Amino acid sequence: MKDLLAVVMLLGIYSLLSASFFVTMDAVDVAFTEAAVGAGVSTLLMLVAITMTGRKEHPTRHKPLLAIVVVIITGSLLIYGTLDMPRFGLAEAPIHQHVAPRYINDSMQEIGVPNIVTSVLASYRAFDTFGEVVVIFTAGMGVLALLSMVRRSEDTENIDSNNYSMHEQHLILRIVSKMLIPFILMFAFYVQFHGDFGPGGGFQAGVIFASAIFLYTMLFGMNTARRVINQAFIQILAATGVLLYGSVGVVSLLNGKSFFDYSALASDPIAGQHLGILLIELGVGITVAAVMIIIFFNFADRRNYSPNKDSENS
Amino acid sequence: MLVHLPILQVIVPLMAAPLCLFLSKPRLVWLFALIVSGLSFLISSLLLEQVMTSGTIVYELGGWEAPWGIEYRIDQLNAFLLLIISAISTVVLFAANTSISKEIPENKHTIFYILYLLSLASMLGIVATGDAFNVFVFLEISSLSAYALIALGEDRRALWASFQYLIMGTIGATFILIGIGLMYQMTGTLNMEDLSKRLPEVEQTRTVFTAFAFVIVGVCLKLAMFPLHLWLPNAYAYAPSIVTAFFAATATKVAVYLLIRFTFSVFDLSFSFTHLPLQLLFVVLGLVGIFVASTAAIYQTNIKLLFAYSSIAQIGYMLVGYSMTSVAGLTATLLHMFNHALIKGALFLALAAVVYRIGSAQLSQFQGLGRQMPITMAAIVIGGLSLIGVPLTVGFVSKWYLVMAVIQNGWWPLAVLILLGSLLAVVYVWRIVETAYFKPALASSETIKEAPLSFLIPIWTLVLANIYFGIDTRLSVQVAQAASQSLFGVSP
Amino acid sequence: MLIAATIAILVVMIMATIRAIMGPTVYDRVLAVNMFGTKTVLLISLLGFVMGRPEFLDIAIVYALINFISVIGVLRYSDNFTLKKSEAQKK
Amino acid sequence: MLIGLYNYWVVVVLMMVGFYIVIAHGNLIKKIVGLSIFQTSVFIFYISTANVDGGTAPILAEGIEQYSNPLPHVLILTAIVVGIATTALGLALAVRIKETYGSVEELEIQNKDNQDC
Amino acid sequence: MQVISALFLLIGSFLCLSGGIGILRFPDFYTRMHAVGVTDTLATAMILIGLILISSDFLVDVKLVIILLMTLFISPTASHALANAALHNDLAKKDKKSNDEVTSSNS
Repeated sequence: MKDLLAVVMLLGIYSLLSASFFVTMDAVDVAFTEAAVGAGVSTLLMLVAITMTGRKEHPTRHKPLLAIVVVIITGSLLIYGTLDMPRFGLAEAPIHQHVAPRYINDSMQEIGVPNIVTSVLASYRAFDTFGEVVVIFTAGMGVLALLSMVRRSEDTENIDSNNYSMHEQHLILRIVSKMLIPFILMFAFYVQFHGDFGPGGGFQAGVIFASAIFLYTMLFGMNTARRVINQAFIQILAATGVLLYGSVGVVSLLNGKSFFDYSALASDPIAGQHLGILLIELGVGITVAAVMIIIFFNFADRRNYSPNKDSENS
Repeated sequence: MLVHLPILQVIVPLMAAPLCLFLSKPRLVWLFALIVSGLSFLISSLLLEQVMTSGTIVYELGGWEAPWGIEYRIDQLNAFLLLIISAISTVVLFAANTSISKEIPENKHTIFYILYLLSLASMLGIVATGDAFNVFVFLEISSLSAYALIALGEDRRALWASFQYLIMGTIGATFILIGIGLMYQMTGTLNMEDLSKRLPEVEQTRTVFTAFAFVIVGVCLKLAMFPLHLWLPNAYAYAPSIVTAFFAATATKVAVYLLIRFTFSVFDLSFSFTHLPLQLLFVVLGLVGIFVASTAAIYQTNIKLLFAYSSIAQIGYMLVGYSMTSVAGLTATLLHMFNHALIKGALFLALAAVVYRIGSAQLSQFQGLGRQMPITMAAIVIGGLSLIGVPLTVGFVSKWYLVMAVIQNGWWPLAVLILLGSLLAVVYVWRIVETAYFKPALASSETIKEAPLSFLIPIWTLVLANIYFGIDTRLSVQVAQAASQSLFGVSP
Repeated sequence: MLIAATIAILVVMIMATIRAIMGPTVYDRVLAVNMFGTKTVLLISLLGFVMGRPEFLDIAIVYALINFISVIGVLRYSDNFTLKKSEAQKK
Repeated sequence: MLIGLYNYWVVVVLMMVGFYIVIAHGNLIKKIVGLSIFQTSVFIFYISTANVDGGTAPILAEGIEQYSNPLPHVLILTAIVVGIATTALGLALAVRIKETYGSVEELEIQNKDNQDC
Repeated sequence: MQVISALFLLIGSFLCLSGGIGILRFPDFYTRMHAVGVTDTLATAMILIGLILISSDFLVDVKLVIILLMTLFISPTASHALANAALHNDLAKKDKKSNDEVTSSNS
């Protein structure tokens, strides 16, 4: 496979397949995320990237021998490691006996949210999730550090003319998308607030929200999108999400409880848990949506920049 | 608030990072970052004091008790590391504003400080946490911010170095993830304390063996242990000078900490060292690392690359001490972590000052610098002497403890080899001294002035610390000894 | 019947994958991926019923959306690419 | 006994495919694709361990006794986010490398670096 | 109800399979496009209707209807966009052959 476009599309298929596998393995939340992230966002990002880096892989000669040896050693070590594992699906395995039973049996009394994944994610292991939000924030800042640039006016005109021809071809697409986008946004809000009861939550909602913006940007052009969403504002938004999440913890600190102890938020511990989970999911959603948009915008912007530079060089 | 110190340690820089976006001027952001870093230094010293007097501190996040929630567990080892990281960060940040004004475009300064604070917070987070998966999450924050920071370097090679680091680092992190997954599968828990209680039951299984191997290989990738070190030299050499100073002094220490934590606390000692030829492996790799990297350092023409290779050699010393599996050996390693942070912090900061003035770190450009920038060069010389291990510097203290530990184990030839390794350090340090002091100044360098005060203060803080802790070893040795004794379960 | 339908869809998914691997043009691949996506939506819906917990259809909705967006994405970016290439050839 | 483990073996093979692509291929985008496959396979491994015979999705409902283990799901949610973050940053780096070096092939980049020295 | 549902599912599966065979066996892009475009929408609709008939929960019905509507909108639009793009970039039969050779020699 030397055609990278094909490689990326097959990666998309792989992602969809693994997400279907997650559904059969009962991991609905994970399937949700993998579908939105793996098949959606990361495929899109790779597509944008290969328009800039070139679609063909050069047929350079590799020295695969070392690689094969390393891979075989690692692989056989892993196979060796599987030999003493508990059988697949065995209910007596330690993994199902030690920590998890409490989540399954008591989370309803302790947190009062039917979706156990949400209660573990947002309350028992809230700090991990905070780390996750910071990871995504870091990625956003990293992409900004690498790709952001001062926009010149000549570039802008260039983009406009480029987009004009794009729009002419896709009249039907634009109309259908115009109808779809409000629906997608609504769906994102549904996912955001329904996360307590079904699969979903802040992260998935953020990605879906961002993908609506992607769709808009792809069809109506960068400049129109920029008029709707201001770059500086979106950066502030990304920071706000992280801060919102963190400040929930700070509030519990100030109330004398330990960090992320939501029972400090309300007189009734269960109500406190509900409020805490709501707030932090909101923080996750805001940051994720904002960062995804930052990343996508910067990639798409860079695309209009690189050809100019190439022509200058050559 | 004293009860909440463990979490504040991490959360203060972590929350400060996004706050930076709200500040308008880069200068303000710098000031803010400096204050935050100073604050976390203050917290870490309070924590260390608390730990030394009253023993391990446990902090349950979210109010959920340990195996269900995430806990922070601060013992002497963590507290020591926290102190090193936050101290170096504060000192380095002091010079940051001046240094990056020449190396990074103005519009990216705010982002630089955000990434810097995130990097600081995540290193503190890796060290403070008592939960295996939390380690992975913070490891990734630290790696991602590191990739971005390195890629901010001026030279285009910074990008390539950063990409290589990204590939290696992600493979390492994924290996750790696999290892944690296997451990979790066999025990059902992610908490380190709980893991160490439950692992002995299943210790004989092949799965746990594999888990151990994956975690160790993953950590060693991060550690830049000898055969896996390829990403490090370029990453350090082409990153912005401030970033190099910060990472060289702290990043590999965090990885060494993880190695110690996993082999001593999570897996017990007998498992780590008796089931596997780990001891021999680390001694051999450590020694080979010392010699290969030191030799490579001698042939470098870029001083940043030279010291980057020397860092790999120093990791070799730490590994040798670590693999003695004795209180004395581990004390030597911990001491060396502390001392090496001081040495490399001082050296790379001094280099940053040179780069600030002459715009390059090539050896040929150093001609006559001994007269043009006497104070900075003096710092490099003292740092170099400390690297070699000359008495009255910290380098001597850690080498002394290391050699003593090796002799205590009865490995005489090894002690000789370690001293031989120091001779190689003499060679590469001498090359700098020779160029800077004994060669005529370049015609173009007539106008070069001494580095500004914002460099000299942090550089000399570290240099004086080098000398102070080289003479008065009570504090550092006491803490290191207490930490290693607690890891071996010996009551002091 | 549900299971029969599931199997049928799996078979079709394999066929689509083969087409996606074989190509030969970009558009064939996009077509195959698009088909694969719609079949995944169906598969998820069916699986919900097979496993007896059909309330997780949200995932299927997301799939449908993502599928649409990625097809648009491929067209938008591969289009642009081919345009540029043809311009280059003209020069 | 061994039959109960085939699931894991498939995952191991997938992981190794990804791992091989990462270390053997010279194209930077391919490397990132390989990383992505490698990580996704690790996710599959984690999720497989969470499965219980006769269990269903860990969302509480009446009349269901046996649930799958929710903890690996939570961990993998976090790991997926980490994965996309790494991918985004890696692609950004690849784009910059293309701009400055004019290539995304490992060998060509190394050649250019060697010429500089 | 069960029987009708089964019938719908059966028709849906059959259409799916024919579409699958179409995409695999037809000679060039436009014929493959035809095979998929025609069967995809109808097959999806059939299967979803079959599912609606056997579901008992109201919310599930609503979601299925949403999916159905979305497929009805999205699928033809995507096909249209795809065909349009292919046409726009001169993917005529004569080009196809040369393209074919280029990619197959590389892969």
